[in-house]
Amino acid sequence: MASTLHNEDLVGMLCEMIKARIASDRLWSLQRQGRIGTIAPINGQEATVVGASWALDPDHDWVLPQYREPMGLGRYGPEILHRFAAWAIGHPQGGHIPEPLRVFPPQISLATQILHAVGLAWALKLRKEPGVALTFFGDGSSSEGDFYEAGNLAGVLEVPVIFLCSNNQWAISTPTSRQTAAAGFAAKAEAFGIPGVTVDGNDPLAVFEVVGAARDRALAGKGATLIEAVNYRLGAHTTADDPTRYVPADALAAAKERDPLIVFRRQLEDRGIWDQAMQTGAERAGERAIDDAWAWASNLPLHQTDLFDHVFATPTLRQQQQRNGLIEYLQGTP
Amino acid sequence: MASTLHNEDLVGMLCEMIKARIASDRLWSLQRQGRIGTIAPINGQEATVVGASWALDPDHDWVLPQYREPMGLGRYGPEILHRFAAWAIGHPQGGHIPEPLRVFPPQISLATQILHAVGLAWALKLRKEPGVALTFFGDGSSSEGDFYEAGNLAGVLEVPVIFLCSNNQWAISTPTSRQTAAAGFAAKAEAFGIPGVTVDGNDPLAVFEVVGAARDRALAGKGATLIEAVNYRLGAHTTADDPTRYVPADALAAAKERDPLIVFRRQLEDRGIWDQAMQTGAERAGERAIDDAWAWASNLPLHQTDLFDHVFATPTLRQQQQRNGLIEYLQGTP
Amino acid sequence: MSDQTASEAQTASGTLRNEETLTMVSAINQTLMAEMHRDERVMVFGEDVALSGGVFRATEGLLDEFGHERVVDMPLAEAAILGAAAGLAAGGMIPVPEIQFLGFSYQAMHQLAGQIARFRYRTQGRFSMGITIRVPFGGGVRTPELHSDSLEGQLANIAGLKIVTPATAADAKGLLTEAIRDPDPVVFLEPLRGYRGIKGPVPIGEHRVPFGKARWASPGDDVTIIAWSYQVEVAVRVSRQFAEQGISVGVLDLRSLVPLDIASIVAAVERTGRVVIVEEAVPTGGFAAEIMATINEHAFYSLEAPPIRVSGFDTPYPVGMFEDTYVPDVRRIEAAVNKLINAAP
Amino acid sequence: MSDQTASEAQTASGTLRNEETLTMVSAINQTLMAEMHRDERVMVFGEDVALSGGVFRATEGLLDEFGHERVVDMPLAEAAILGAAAGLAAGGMIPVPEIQFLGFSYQAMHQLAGQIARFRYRTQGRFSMGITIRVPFGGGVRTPELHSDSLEGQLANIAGLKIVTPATAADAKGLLTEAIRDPDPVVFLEPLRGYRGIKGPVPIGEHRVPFGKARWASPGDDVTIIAWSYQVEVAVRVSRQFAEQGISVGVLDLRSLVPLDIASIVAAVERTGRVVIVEEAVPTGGFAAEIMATINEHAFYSLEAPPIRVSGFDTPYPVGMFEDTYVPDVRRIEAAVNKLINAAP
Ligand SMILES: Cc1ncc(C[n+]2csc(CCOP(=O)(O)OP(=O)(O)O)c2C)c(N)n1
Ligand SMILES: Cc1ncc(C[n+]2csc(CCOP(=O)(O)OP(=O)(O)O)c2C)c(N)n1
Ligand SMILES: [Mg+2]
Ligand SMILES: [Mg+2]
Repeated sequence: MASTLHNEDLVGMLCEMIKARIASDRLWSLQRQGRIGTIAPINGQEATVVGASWALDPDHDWVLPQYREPMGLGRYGPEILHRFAAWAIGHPQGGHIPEPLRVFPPQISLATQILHAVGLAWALKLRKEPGVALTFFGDGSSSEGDFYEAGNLAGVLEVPVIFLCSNNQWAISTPTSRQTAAAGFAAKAEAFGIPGVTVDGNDPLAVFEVVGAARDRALAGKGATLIEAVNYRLGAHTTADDPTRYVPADALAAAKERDPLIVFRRQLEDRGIWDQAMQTGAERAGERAIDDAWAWASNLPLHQTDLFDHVFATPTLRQQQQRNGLIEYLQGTP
Repeated sequence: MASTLHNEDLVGMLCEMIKARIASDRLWSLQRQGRIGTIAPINGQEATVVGASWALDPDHDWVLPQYREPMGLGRYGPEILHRFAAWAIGHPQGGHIPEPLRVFPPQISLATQILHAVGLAWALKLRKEPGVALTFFGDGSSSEGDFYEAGNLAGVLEVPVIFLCSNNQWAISTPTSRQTAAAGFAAKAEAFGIPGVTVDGNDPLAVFEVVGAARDRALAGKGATLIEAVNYRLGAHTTADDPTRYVPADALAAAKERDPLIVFRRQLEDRGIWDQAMQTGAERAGERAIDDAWAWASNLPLHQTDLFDHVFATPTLRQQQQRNGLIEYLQGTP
Repeated sequence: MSDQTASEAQTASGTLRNEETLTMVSAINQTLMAEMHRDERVMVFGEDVALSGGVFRATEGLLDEFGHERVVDMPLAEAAILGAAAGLAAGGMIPVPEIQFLGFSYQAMHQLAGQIARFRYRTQGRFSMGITIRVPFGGGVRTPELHSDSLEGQLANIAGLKIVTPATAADAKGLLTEAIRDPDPVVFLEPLRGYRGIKGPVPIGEHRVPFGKARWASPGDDVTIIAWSYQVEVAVRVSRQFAEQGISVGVLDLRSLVPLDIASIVAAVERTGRVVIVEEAVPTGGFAAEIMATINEHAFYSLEAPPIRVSGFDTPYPVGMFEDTYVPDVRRIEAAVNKLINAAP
Repeated sequence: MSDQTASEAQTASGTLRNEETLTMVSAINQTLMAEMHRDERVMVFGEDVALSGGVFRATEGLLDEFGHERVVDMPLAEAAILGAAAGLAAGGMIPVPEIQFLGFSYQAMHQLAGQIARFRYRTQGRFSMGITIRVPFGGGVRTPELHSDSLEGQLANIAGLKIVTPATAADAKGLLTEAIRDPDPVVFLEPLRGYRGIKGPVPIGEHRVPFGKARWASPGDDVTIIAWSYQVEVAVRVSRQFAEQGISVGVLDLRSLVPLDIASIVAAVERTGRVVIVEEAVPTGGFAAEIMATINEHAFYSLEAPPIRVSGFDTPYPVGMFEDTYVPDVRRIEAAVNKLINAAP
């Protein structure tokens, strides 16, 4: 419950939100410099991600993100951002989030991870582990069959899973009005026989509260909850996108007024627990976090022959032959 | 509206229901004699299918069935049963329902036809044709992603489609309680922003009424409706199934009390528009219909080389070569 | 043939034990039973696997033995079955899901090919997918559409999946045991026709057959037939008929397509120089083409004539009345063997 | 190369017309425009095709020209896109859906392989599926996962689909026109790298290129490289390099995989006896294996050395830092050509 949040939590949340934004902006520039591949900024969704993560227990609860959220999962440790930077570079270690971190790598094949979350929550239930699985997905992803199959299955199995639809109003260029005619995304919970809740995704405290309640419910053995967190994508879909082609300027301007980083900062300032010095400090910390992540990721060693690792626990003979061929080729003696 | 039904409609409906049951039972015996392949009886779902078909206009409205309903679509002409018999035999012509009949062949890959219905309804809308597409599917099939994707798409596109979930309580051996935790299948309409209606699927007049209303709505440009018709599978899932392993005897006995053929007959007798002579006549007509269908289907010519027909409008060279090889093989000169 | 299998089969202890005669479906059922007893993380789920014991009775009795937690009837959604399996595996379980028929694996292909096959690779070993997906496939029993399709060629092109195709009851046991214990995803293909149509001696007690080791279902020096799953049975019949004419036709049962026993294929080509490959699938892009490519790459100069594939045709799997024409049979395989025998070296 | 293409291209009228220089993506865009003008039943839909004009701008301007009824942004659901396409086709429309990247066709495989590919066959001609599914695929542009996968081997094993793979801007126009007018389903594969990376002269006005007729992207007598889509471009570079050494390497661009131009493949083998096949896919079960099988079946005795396939590897399509190693390049193809040249006949 939000009432259990202390001032240091609020400060911590804003710090994480700032860190996420800075990481996102930095990766954007790195892409523009041609140093990393396509990247999807988190801008506008920080409150949703950070608020949700604050309601989770990293020692027991799992997070299955789509592709933006890893930047906001600092609560699970700095390693998450390290790995995300490596992922952005296109290094294979970017997908390896080491034990015991309970975070899945970014998911590109939309909505597939929602089913993984149900399976994982099922495993938690069977193994009587005291945790939940929370999965993030976008408004667009909610149109995939996997979302519905997952919701329906979770309803039947009563597993400790939280479905968090981060409704940023857009799926690339497709607005929510073309995505569904339902009365909001939380209304889809009716199809699964689970509770559906809508929350202001720009308010980390509100998100914290509904995710916390969903978690309590899940841990009490009462099953799944679908949460729609309403926010707004403040940037482009990805570095490959030009949103000026389709995002109405006035809608964007209005959304910027509600930028969670501004609104939440003001809130903390009003409470007297945030000031310019803290802002500067948080920004510096954010810069350091992405600096560290970038340094770590860009210094990772790589051998092209690692290309064959981890397809199977033990490579097949054919893979070994291909690997040998590659070694010859790399040595220039094919 | 039901009020527009005349006595001859009621009599016609019961005749069709009886015909469907007789056809189903006959195909069952033919399978038992080893003369046809696996068959899924319609027993218990006649009122749902016949009631729905009575609300449709065969000259304009389309039906996309699952695999049981073709036996109950006599309103679309005797040809449907002819083709269905050929389908049961395993003759390729069983899948060809000729123009201008607006009926699709049986669908085996569950729930896929629900999306076809949306596409077809979309075409009707674009072409400004005054018809609707009605698709049948089972309670089990409602768990497939395709059902949800179809419902959601229909909601967005506002196309003239009717989703008719024939809830016979079982998907092979899986009861509806393991299929969904939703408050009934009609409740799933919430996820699509379309109306959802539950109706007694044992009562052809009630089904007629809700399908008629959905059709009116669709023709008025107001889009899709999801209907759950509650009935009970009175027989086995298919000829390959042994329901005594899982259907509780008391539930089945109770369902037999509500057998639509008995209940509706009683209703018409009470109204004084049905008697034993009519019953006997209807049964004879039913026997004749399936006799005719069987005779037609079992006399269809077949050449093994037809195996290659209709994969493409024009066969590829490779298919031609394979066909030539087959001719040689069949002539014993490979 | 089956005797030979059982005695050749490798067991964990290396000793030979008593055998019993079982149908393939019983061998599968017993193996599931044994593996679920051995390791409580093993769970079975799918459409109609619990209450009714599976549409082919392969999972019969499991519910009574292990209860509703480990033997689960799922909602009718193949992507949910495999997507949940991925999550369960990540969560430390050993899922043995069933897809009711291989044609319906298409509904879950994004989870199978896009997720399960790539999870270990994507996470560089963090999450391995020790999932065994049991699926009936193959023709000959007059099923409705999409129940008989042989899609192994498509599956084999998905890197990260092992494709296992038992042809005997003993191998069904030995390979299924291996599959369940394998840390990686295995698509375990069970021939519809074989469930009750294949019967033979099966070792009692633990029995493992490693992947990637083909089996000589019948030795031979003149021509080799390479086959898998039910078609091994058909090929052996062909071999027997040629034996009566004094022609020695070997039958190599691949047992697994991925990993592939390249060495045995090469040995077969070196021994006979003439090869027929049998598959029930659409030939274009099917797995027989891969065998041909493998032969070209590894044993080209030992070929005395071009290999011949005997396949289905380039049409969808047809309706019942065409089935006997579509699925390779003794006569079509015989014709191919004869053609090779008559080919100039 | 492109000059040659355009002048070789077959047009409906058989005459040669003026050309303009276009990127492949512009050629595709123009063709969609022209076909939608020609026949008002043609409609374009998919994810982000309308308002934004497609993530590669292939459908740019169509919304303005034809309006929201015929150019439609769909909810994010691939099975819905293809399932609706099947219904639209049955209802008399000519759907040209887009799947945003080939890796996401897995989400719709049950509609593609199980439905669209079989509808005409299932209904024995009642409902034909004149659907053109446009899909970007192939590597080289550092995309996230599942955006670059080459799945043509899997698709080719699905009977009932035509698989079309243009390698030039002119062919993109000619083959896309043909695809839209074809009464059967066509998977039209567009190389990511080629959208802007391939540029060349394109005939102005109606331009059709029939399926199943391969194109000599470069003639040659010593070795033949068989390729499709973007790899034709790479192969032509290889050919040029060998030309400088006086070695004549032909490049056969298949243009369509189904139907396959068997005659041109046979002619190539007869001419050179030595063949390299290039694909970006996982080799096991890939389409190069099918070409090898086809050569074995139709031109075995003309082979002077075993054909070589240059492919990706038996791993999932990898992350960016491995990409240049994974995707065949000039050097790997060169090595294969050299190996063949040095092989004893
Ligand atoms: C299955 C699948 N289909 C299509 C895509 C291409 N794609 C990438 S992001 C995206 C839009 C996602 O929208 P949403 O779920 O709302 O997430 P957001 O990007 O807004 O956070 C699309 C269509 C994909 N990655 N996966
Ligand atoms: C996609 C798919 N998955 C599985 C099957 C196998 N199967 C055939 S019928 C059936 C149950 C269908 O139940 P329901 O939709 O309720 O229809 P009913 O048979 O009760 O009329 C199943 C699982 C199938 N045909 N298609
Ligand atoms: Mg979004
Ligand atoms: Mg049912």
